[in-house]
Amino acid sequence: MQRNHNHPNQFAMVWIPGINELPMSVMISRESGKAAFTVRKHGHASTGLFNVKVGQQIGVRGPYGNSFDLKQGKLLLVGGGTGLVPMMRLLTFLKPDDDVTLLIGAKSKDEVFFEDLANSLLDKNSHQVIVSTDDGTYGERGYVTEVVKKLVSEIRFNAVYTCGPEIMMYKTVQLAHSKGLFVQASLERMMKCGVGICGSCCVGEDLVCRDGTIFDGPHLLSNKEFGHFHRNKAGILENY
Amino acid sequence: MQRNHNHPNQFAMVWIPGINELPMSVMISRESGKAAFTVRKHGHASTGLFNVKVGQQIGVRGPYGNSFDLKQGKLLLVGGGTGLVPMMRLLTFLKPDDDVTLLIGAKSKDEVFFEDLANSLLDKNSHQVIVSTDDGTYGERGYVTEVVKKLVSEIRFNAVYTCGPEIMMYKTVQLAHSKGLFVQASLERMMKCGVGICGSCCVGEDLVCRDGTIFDGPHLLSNKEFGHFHRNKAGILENY
Amino acid sequence: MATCIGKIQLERPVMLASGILGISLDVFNRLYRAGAGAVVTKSLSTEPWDGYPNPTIFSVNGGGWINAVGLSNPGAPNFAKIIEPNKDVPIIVSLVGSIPQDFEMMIKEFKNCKITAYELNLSCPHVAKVGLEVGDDPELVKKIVSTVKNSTNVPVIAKVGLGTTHYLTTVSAAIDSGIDAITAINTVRAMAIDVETQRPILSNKFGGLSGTPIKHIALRCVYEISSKYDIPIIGCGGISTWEDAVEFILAGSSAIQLGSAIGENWIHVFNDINKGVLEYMERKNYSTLEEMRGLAKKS
Amino acid sequence: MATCIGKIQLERPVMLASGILGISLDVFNRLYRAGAGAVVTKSLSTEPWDGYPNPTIFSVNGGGWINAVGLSNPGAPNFAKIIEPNKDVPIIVSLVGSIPQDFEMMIKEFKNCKITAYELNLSCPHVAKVGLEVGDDPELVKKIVSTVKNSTNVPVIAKVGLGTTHYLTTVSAAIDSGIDAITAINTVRAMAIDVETQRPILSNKFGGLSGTPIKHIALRCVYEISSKYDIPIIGCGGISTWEDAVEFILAGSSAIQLGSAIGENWIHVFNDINKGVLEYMERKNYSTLEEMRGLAKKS
Ligand SMILES: Cc1cc2nc3c(=O)[nH]c(=O)nc-3n(C[C@H](O)[C@H](O)[C@H](O)COP(=O)(O)OP(=O)(O)OC[C@H]3O[C@@H](n4cnc5c(N)ncnc54)[C@H](O)[C@@H]3O)c2cc1C
Ligand SMILES: Cc1cc2nc3c(=O)[nH]c(=O)nc-3n(C[C@H](O)[C@H](O)[C@H](O)COP(=O)(O)OP(=O)(O)OC[C@H]3O[C@@H](n4cnc5c(N)ncnc54)[C@H](O)[C@@H]3O)c2cc1C
Ligand SMILES: Cc1cc2nc3c(=O)[nH]c(=O)nc-3n(C[C@H](O)[C@H](O)[C@H](O)COP(=O)(O)O)c2cc1C
Ligand SMILES: Cc1cc2nc3c(=O)[nH]c(=O)nc-3n(C[C@H](O)[C@H](O)[C@H](O)COP(=O)(O)O)c2cc1C
Ligand code: FES
Ligand code: FES
Repeated sequence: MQRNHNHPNQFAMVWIPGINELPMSVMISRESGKAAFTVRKHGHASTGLFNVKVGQQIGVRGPYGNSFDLKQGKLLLVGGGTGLVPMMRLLTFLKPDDDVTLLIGAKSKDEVFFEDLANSLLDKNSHQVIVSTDDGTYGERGYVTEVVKKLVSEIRFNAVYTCGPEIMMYKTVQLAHSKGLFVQASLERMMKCGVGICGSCCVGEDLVCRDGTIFDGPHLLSNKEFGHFHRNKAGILENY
Repeated sequence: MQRNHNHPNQFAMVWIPGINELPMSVMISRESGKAAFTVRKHGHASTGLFNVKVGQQIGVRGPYGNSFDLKQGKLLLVGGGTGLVPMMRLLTFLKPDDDVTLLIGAKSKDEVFFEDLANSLLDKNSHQVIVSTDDGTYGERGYVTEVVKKLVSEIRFNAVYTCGPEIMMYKTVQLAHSKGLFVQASLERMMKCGVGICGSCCVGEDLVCRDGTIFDGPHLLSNKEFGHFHRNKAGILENY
Repeated sequence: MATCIGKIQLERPVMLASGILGISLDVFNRLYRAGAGAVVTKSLSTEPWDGYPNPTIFSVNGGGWINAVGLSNPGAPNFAKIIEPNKDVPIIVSLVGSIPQDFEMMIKEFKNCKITAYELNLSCPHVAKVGLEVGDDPELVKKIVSTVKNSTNVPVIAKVGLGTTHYLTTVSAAIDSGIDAITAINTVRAMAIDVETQRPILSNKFGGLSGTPIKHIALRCVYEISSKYDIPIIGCGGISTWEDAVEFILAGSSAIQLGSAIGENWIHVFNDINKGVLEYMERKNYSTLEEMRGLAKKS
Repeated sequence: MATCIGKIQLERPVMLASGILGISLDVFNRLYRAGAGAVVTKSLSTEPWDGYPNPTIFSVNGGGWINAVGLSNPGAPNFAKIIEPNKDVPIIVSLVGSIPQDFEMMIKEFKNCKITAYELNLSCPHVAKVGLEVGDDPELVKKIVSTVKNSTNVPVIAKVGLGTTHYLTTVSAAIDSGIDAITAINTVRAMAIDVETQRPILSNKFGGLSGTPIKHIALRCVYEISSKYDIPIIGCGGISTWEDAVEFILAGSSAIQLGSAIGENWIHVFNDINKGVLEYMERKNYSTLEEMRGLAKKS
């Protein structure tokens, strides 16, 4: 896949032959000019992808989706789970003068990843990487959004970017927006086509694959479904 | 239609709605950047095209076909009937140093056209325009190929180009080739698709619309059908 | 730009085709604001359906899509609740089922909804026992259409496609049973194979081809139906420009639907087409769409 | 790269489809040198036919063609004389007719010709009384195939397409009467309208859609036939690259035909495909095409 350096955050539809096709964020790769994916072993499909052997072929279509609006200055990045993938890619687009705070949220110690990668990507910037685990087995104890709350009341960030579990993003967007900060979140929804025809990824009037995956905070807060509902495969609304 | 200045001689398929679609040579136009067609009122279709009113719409697809190989120096152009159209276009591609002889062949005086246009197109070149009519009502008397015969035995042309009735082209190619001159002819055949799939324009193993319409003399002389047969609408060979 | 499809009146002739983005009332409102004259919902069944696993969409080299979404939908009862608040948007509810009772039951669910028409999907080419398998059986088509016509006063449209029975037979059966209009056509059964892994790409193997590849096939179907029957037609298949829309109207359709074009030009396509058709009408001096409908049959 | 289509043996699997450039023996020789494994002639009738007036071809926006050449051909008797001198080229003679006697008469004309097979065109979508109108009548198909099989020892192929009768019914009728192979598919009935002059563009109004738009439709037909019947298949429709060729072989065809791609890539397309298929076979370690045929049906 061709990587387009002007577009931090994009996703692709990744086909695991005989198993499924899943939306996956485009991850940075050690090989320049190439892209990678980071998979969390979860259900049937992601496990199938996880088990793909070197040399075995997978299919990729895309990249699809829009990208974060890059601001400069003091930046806050809040990521959880595989939502860290777009955050890692975002780090590669920073300017040398940016002052970056990255928050990594996880349930517990063994689910923390990318901390070292983040520190090395940021080694030329003024930065801090803060990890928080729900059970306190590593870093700060408690929800990562508690750290967000504290930081946004102390620091006037030029931008806040978030990707991860929807409740985490919802709270982050609310907190940042309440302080008048520029904030964007990258949403996840059930995706079938990835190109804006099947409708399965809709959130209120927005289609995540086509209008997003990244939306501005104010727009999201006016969307009745954000933070509350997502749709299952049949398109029925389910609570978070 | 976009005119491509690098390709002297091309044809287009011209649709006269409700009547027919005909191959027509691309003619030079007074408006720069545009092309025109010159129609000879002949049968049903060309008369239909002839009668098209200003503002009435016709359809054009193309341009198709290859172009003459432009040589420099002493050039002989031999045209008859609507075969003069590509010759006129060719004149617009000449270099200032070219020394041009244009032969116009016609049955009789009232079928002579483009003589003035040719002279004005050639006014910056060393040139002569010779007209010959079969019945001698204008210019030289007799077949234009008699003039060709005389000229090629006197002058060592750098190239000979011809378009018109097949017998005229056949003799011209023979004469020029016998003197070892570079010679090219632009063929006409029944055309349906114009793009090399229907096969209706075939001459031996060549497809006029796709391999031509312009061919080199030696290649043509090795083609058993050139100068002898053409195919009718059903694809049956008919004698010239 | 207003048009009548028999008893159905629309302000604008271009609708959203069934199965495309048709899942929430908010989206319907957005599309209506974006210029759609009406929206057709995803085809609804009596129960919710998950549809097929991914891959459900294949992007055809050179344009168009093959989809085997598998008629995933929240089911008519759930969906009726979603659109109950609707006041403004002309909504056409698409229904899919195997027997007349399925349709009867679903129509009851919509008793509190403001609906412009029902569209019976007799032509989905990749789900067993519904869609084309129904459309291919003229006797069943007659029974379903009669039942539906007896269950509602809202106009009823039958959507046909290329199946194993000639689609004109289905059209004729639907007309005999009192159908109000015909939508032509649905996707065309197709498949794609991956040469590296040597398998069909879609999880269901077969899917339906839509978009530009089927435009000229759909156009001839509209022309054939309108040449043979006196029934309002909604043209559908591969429409993406105002020229396409005009072609379908000249061939005899009263309105058109589109889906795949949204994948390429996003929802701007509605206004682009509206604008183009309007300019064409002005240039050619038509004051109503009706004046140009079917003109290509005259020559 | 050699392939067997039942009793038909070819050195290379890619043939010229019927109706494309198929008019002179010189052209056949040239195509054979250019890499075609066989050439299928234009469909021949008992008498010469002029075909329809121009326009006979419409170039589809985005790829493909709609043609209504109208089966123009010099007639079987004239054509037999043209190919009598043939020694080297595997020629498949395509025949079109309305009744069994037409085919019987034509086959007699070719008694002095070296012919690899006959292909019965049961599927031209734009000429009345022949082609699809024959293919759509299974009883007539049976009679014609039986008659032809009794008239010659040369293998006989039936070419099918999407008509008003399900093409699998035609396939089944042909198999019942002893056909040796099936070519699938012919062009798909379609039309184009000019919005400025408001008329159908082709003089015949309707024509047949070929090229990339029909590729995935043709592919599913090959897959469906090979899943249901044990009969050699020649895939045809929209093939223009080696990947396309491989897809058709994986779907179950023993050989392929192409036509429209020549309009885009000229006759180099034969060698390009041969080269690509060969490289693919080497990469995947196949020594014969047969090893890969139908593999997509396994998954
Ligand atoms: C834009 C986007 C980017 C993503 N990026 C990554 C990534 O970089 N790494 C990663 O590991 N995961 C990523 N995901 C999540 C991933 O697509 C899967 O949802 C996840 O891997 C679980 O899939 P599963 O089938 O194994 O789980 P299952 O246990 O089978 O399913 C669990 C849940 O996964 C979700 N899911 C399943 N299929 C889909 C689908 N087609 N679209 C969306 N959600 C689905 C549903 O919520 C489902 O209930 C991303 C999702 C989206 C929408
Ligand atoms: C490459 C090419 C360029 C041409 N350029 C011009 C031009 O610039 N100006 C011009 O007036 N004419 C040109 N012609 C000839 C033109 O296409 C017509 O053949 C001619 O106008 C007579 O057509 P008709 O139908 O009126 O005559 P008819 O009397 O109906 O037919 C007479 C003869 O015209 C020829 N003809 C008819 N249809 C076709 C066809 N589709 N393709 C080829 N020949 C056909 C046949 O030999 C036919 O027997 C060109 C032809 C070719 C092949
Ligand atoms: C993803 C997708 C889902 C579809 N779902 C349905 C459906 O549920 N019901 C239906 O009648 N048609 C469905 N169709 C067919 C479309 O309504 C339409 O008939 C077809 O796509 C041709 O139009 P287009 O070329 O403009 O897309 C679907 C098409 C696509 C691409
Ligand atoms: C100009 C043209 C003429 C054709 N004539 C015939 C014909 O005479 N007999 C026939 O069986 N098929 C005919 N066909 C159909 C082709 O043989 C082939 O089935 C079809 O074009 C699909 O293949 P393609 O997409 O590779 O072109 C014709 C197709 C074209 C484009
Ligand atoms: S995934 Fe299909 S519309 Fe977004
Ligand atoms: S005109 Fe069709 S091949 Fe030349």
